[in-house]
Amino acid sequence: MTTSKASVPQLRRTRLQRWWPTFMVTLTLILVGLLLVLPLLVVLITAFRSGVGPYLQALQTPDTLSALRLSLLTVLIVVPLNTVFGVSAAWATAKFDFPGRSLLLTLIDLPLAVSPVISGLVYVLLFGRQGWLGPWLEANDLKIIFAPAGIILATTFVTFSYVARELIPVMQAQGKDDEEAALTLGASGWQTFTRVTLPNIRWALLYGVIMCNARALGEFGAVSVVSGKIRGLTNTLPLHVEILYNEYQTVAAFAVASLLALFALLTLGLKALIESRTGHSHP
Amino acid sequence: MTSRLSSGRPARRHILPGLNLTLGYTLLYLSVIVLIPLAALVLKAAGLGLDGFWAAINTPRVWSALRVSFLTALAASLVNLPIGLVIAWTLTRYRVPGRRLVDALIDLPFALPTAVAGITLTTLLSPNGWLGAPLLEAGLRVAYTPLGIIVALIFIGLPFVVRSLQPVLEDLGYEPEEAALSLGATPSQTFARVILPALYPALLSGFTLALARTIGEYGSVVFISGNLPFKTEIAPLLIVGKLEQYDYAGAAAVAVAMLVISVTLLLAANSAQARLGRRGQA
Amino acid sequence: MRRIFTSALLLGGAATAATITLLNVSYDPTRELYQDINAAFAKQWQAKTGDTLKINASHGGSGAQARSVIDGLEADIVTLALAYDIDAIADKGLLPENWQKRLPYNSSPYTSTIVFLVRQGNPKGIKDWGDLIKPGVQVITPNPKTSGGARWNFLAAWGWAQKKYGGEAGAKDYVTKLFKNVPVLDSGARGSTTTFVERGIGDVLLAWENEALLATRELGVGKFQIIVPSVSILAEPPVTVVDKNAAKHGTAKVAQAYLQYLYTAEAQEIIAKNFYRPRSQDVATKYAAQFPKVNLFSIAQFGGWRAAQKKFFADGGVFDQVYSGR
Amino acid sequence: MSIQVQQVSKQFGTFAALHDVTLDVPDGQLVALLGPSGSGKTTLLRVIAGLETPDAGRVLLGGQDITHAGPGERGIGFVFQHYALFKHLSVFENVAFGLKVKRGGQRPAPAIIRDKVMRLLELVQLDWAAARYPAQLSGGQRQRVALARALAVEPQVLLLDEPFGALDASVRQELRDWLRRLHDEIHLTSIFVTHDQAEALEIADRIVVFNAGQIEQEGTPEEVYDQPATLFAYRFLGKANVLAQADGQVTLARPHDLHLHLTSVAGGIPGQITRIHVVGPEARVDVARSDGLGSLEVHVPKTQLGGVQVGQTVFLSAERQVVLPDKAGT
Repeated sequence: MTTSKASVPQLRRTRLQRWWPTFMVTLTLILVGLLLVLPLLVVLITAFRSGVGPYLQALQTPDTLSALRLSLLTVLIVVPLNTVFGVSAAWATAKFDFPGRSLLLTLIDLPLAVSPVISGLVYVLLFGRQGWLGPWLEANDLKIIFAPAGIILATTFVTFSYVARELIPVMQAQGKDDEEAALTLGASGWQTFTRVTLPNIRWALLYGVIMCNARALGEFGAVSVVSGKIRGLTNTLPLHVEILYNEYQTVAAFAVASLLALFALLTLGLKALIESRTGHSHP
Repeated sequence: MTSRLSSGRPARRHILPGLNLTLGYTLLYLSVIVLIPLAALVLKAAGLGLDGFWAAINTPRVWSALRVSFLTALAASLVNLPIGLVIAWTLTRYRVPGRRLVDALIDLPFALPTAVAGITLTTLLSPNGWLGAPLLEAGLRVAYTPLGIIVALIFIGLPFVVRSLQPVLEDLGYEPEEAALSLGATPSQTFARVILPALYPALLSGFTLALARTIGEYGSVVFISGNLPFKTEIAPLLIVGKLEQYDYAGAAAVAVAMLVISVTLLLAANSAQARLGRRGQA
Repeated sequence: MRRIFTSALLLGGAATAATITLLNVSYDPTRELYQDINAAFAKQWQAKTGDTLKINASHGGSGAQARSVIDGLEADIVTLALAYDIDAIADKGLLPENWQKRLPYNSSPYTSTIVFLVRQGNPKGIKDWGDLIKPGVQVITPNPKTSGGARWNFLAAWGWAQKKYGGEAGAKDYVTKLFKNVPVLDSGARGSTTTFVERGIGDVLLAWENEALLATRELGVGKFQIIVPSVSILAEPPVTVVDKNAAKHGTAKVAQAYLQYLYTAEAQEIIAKNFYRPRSQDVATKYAAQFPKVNLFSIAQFGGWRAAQKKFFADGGVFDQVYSGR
Repeated sequence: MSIQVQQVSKQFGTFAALHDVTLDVPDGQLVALLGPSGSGKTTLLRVIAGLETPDAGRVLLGGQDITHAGPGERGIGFVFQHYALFKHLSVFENVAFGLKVKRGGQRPAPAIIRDKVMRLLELVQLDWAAARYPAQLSGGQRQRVALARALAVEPQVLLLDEPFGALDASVRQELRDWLRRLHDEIHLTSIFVTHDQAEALEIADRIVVFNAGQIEQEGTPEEVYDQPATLFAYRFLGKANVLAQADGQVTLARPHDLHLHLTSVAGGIPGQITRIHVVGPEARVDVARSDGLGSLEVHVPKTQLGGVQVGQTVFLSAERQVVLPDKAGT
C-alpha cells in the first residue's frame, strides 16, 4: 500500500513504517464494515430470508404502495420548498452582510439540533384540536395534523437546514466577483442568478437536494407524532416499516426497509457521481 | 488588497440585487416552519408558570432521562472522534480499495430511516443476534443497556464527524507535516503538535454537530435502549410518555429543557469554531 | 382527507351507491382482529344497504391513540385497551361521559386477561405470580406509562399480591421486586412480545392472553407455552362511537351498527378466532378449549379506571414510586 | 467619453475609504489610480462602475449624472483583478455573455454576436481558444479573455482593477505593453488601479496618486515623478534619498540625480561606500554618510563607475533636488 499522492517526498517513505498505511486502511475497513456494512447486510438478508417471491409480494401490497405514494408526495413537496428556501437563505447570507446575520445562520441550523419528537410535538401544539390554531382550523374544516399536510410540515421542519447548509459555505467561498461581473455586463438580477450563480453552485445544490431528499424520505420520529397512522392514508414508508414489524411481519418490514435502504444507496451513489464530476469530495 | 477591504464591509445600499426579496422570504419561511412552532412550544411550557415549569422538570425521572440522553450522546460523540478521524484520514490519504463506495457509505446513517436503523441494530446486537451473541459470550451486554444506546448514537453521529474532518484534511496537505518532520519532530510529535491542532476546529464542529443531533435522537434508540427508568430511559421517550398521559404542558416543559440544551450546544459550537477558526487563519 | 378520499372513489366509478368511510382508531394487538371484522362487516353492510363501506384502521399504543383522537384524529369509532383512555376523550367533550353504559357488558364486546408466556418446557418452573420475583427470573412487560396492556399487567400483579400479602405495603414490595426483574421496558405490548420472542430476552412475558395465544400458535409453534396464573385480571377493552366526529361525517348510524355488529354471533366467532374471549356464551363454549378457566377480578376492585390511573400511573404515583424507591 | 468624479465620499463602518474626492478624466486617456493598499483607489473605481454607492458626491459620464444608475446601465466595462470569468462557460460564451443578456430588441442576432466575439478574440489574440474553458488557460490568457468580455458590450469607458496584480512578472510586462498598444489603437477612456508605480509610470497618460482616501497628486508620469507635490508622492513613486531635513522642510533626491565624486566638491556630502551592486547596465552604490545621518543610494551607469571600491571615501552632489514640506508619518 502506498500513499495516494504522486509527489510524496522520500522523507515520508523513510519515516513511516511500511505497515502504517496498511494498518490504517484495514482499521477503516473494519470500522466501516462493522458500523455501516453489517447493518445494511442485516436489512437485506432479513428482507430476502424467505426468498425473492415473498420479498416482491411484500412490496406490492396496497398498504405498502400507498405508503410509498405518500412518501413520494411528501418528498415532492418538501424538497422543492426547502430548496427554494435554501437558495434564498444562502443568497441573503452569503452575498450580503447585515445586522443579525450570524443569528440567522444559527437559526437556520436550529432544526438539526431539535429532537424529532419535538419537531412533531410543536405542530401538534400549534395545529392539534387542543392547539393554538386548532379551533380555527376545525371551524374551517381544515385538516393539518393527522393528514398529509401535517406529515409534510413535520418533514419540512426536520429537513429544513440541509440545502441551506450545503449552499452557504460554497456561496460564501465564491464571493461576489462573478455576480458583479455579470451586472457590469448588463445582466439583470435574475439573469445574473440563473446564468452565473446557479451554474456556480449547481453541484452543491444537487448535493443538498439529495441529502434533503434522503432525510425527508426516511424521517420517522417527527412524522410518527403527527401521522395518526391510518393504514393506506397517513402512513409513510418508515411508519409502515414499524407497523409491519409490530404485526410480526418481519420479512415484509425488512423488505420495505430494504426499499428505503435502496433509496439511500441510490442517493449515495448519485452523490459519489457528483463528487467524481466535481473532482473532490464534499463536506 | 483594497478590493478585499471594501467588499468585506457592509455597503449602505447593496449593488447586488435581491437582498430584500431573499432575506424577506428566508425570514418568512423560517418563521412559519421553525420559529412560530417553537414559540408555540415555549408558550405551552410557559403556561405552567416558572414554578410549574420547574416542578415539571425537577423530578428525579426527568433529570435521569436528561442525564441518560446527554451522557450517551456525549460518549457516542467522543467515541466518534477517533473513529471519524481514522476513517477521514484514511479516506483522504491512503489508497483504499473501493474508496468511492466506502466514502459514499459514510452517509448511510443520514439516509437510512432511524427506525430501520434502530430495528436493525437491535436485531444485530440483541443477545441472540449476530454480534450480540458472541459479545454476550465475552461478557458484554450491548442491547438494552446504555452501551446499546451509545452504539446506536455512534451510528447516527458518525457522518457528522467524518464529513467535518474530510475537507480540512484535504486542505491541510502534506506541507505542515513535512515541515515539522524536517525540523526534527518525531511522527507522534508531528501528529500531536502540528496535525491535531490544525484539526481542532473541524473536530470540535463535528463533535458538537454529532452531539446536538444525537442528544434528541429517538427512532433509532427506542428499540435498542430497553427504556428502563433511571437506567436507559431517554428524554424524548419521556416526552412521548407524558404526551400519552395527556400531559401536554409537562411534555412541552421537558421539550423546552432539551431545546435549551441543544441551542446552547449549537451556539457554543458556532462561537468556539469561529474563535478557533480565527486562530487557525492567523 | 376523508372527504377527498370519498370523492376520489366516487369519481373513480361506483356512482350509484354511496361510499362511506369509517375510521376505527384502535390499539396495537387488535390489528388482526379488526382486519377480519372490517371485511366481514363491510360485506354485510353492502348486502344490507348497497353502500360500499371502507373502514380505515389506525393502530398504536392505546394512550397515544387516544391522544391522537383528542388532538384531532377524526376517528368515528375508538376501540382501545382500557376505559381510561376513552374517558380522556370524553373529558374533551368528543363523546358523552356515560359512554360506557351505551353498549352491553360495559361497552366491551370481548375480554381478555393477563397470562404468562414462558419458553417451551418452562425451564424456570414458573407457576404463579410469586415465581416472578425469584432471583434470576427475567420478566418482560411493557411500560405502564406508555402501554395500556402494561397497566393491566401491573394491576393483575398488584391484585394478586394484595390478596396474598393482605395489604398495600406487601403489594408494593412485591411489584417493586417484580420490576427489579424486568430487564427491558418496551413502550408497547407489541414491542415486549418482539423482545421476548424474536430477541430471546427474558424467561417470562406478561402478556395479553390474545398476544400469548398468537405467539404460541403463529410466531413460534413449539417454542413457547402459556402459563395461567392462579388469579388474574379481567381485561375489558372497550369500544365506542366518537359522537362529535361521527356527527360531522354523517356516519353515526353506520358506526353504531359497526359496534353492535361486534356483539353478533358472527363477530363473536371472529373474536374468538383472534384469541379474544367472546361475550357470547355459545361461542365461548365452542372455543372453551382455547380459553382455560382463570379466577378473575375486575377493575372495579380498584374503584374503576380513573381512580386506578390516578393512584398507580399518574406522575408520582405507585409505579413511579416503585422506580424512584431504588 | 470623459469621466467626472465630484466630491465623492465613501465610508465603510468607521473606515473612510474615500474622502471628498474630485477627479476629471478627459476623453480617450489612460489613467492610473496609484496608491498603497487601502488608500481608496479600488473603491473609487467601484464607485465609478456602480459597484459601490457613494455616501456623498456625484459621478458623471460624458457630462451625464450616473451616480444612481445600475452597473449595467452605465456603459462601462470592468475588468476584475481575479478575472471573474464564468467557469462554466467557454471562452466564446464568456465574451458573448454581455451580448446575450441584452433584452429582446437590443440583442444582436446570433451571427452578429459570433462575428463580434471572434473579432474581439482576435484582438486579444485568443481566437484559437474560443472553445476552451477558463480553467484551461493561463493567467495572462484569462485576463485577456476578461478584457475581451468587458469590451464586447462596447463600453464608453474601461475600468481595470489591478489588472496585472495576479500575474507573473514576465507575463505582467508583456500585458502592460499590450494594453498600452491596445489603448493606442482603440482610444477608449480607461482607468486602471495599481499599486505598482513602475506599471503606472510606464503605460498611463496620467497618474492619480492616492493616499488615505484622498488624491495626493495628479499629473503626467513625468510630473508626478519629477515634481511630486508631497513627500508621500515622492516616496511612493521611487527611491528617495533624504539629503537634508530642517525647519519643517526636507530635501530629497532620486538616486540617478546624485553624482559620485572621488574628491571633495562644494556642498558635497562625504561618505564611505558600503556596497556596490551591478544590475544590468547600471551600478547601484550605497554610501554611508560620514555625518552619521544614514545612507544614500546612487545609481550611475556601469561604464562611469571608474575604479571605486567598497570602503572608499566619496563625495556626493545632487544634480536635481526637491524641497518638500516635512509631513510626519510618511
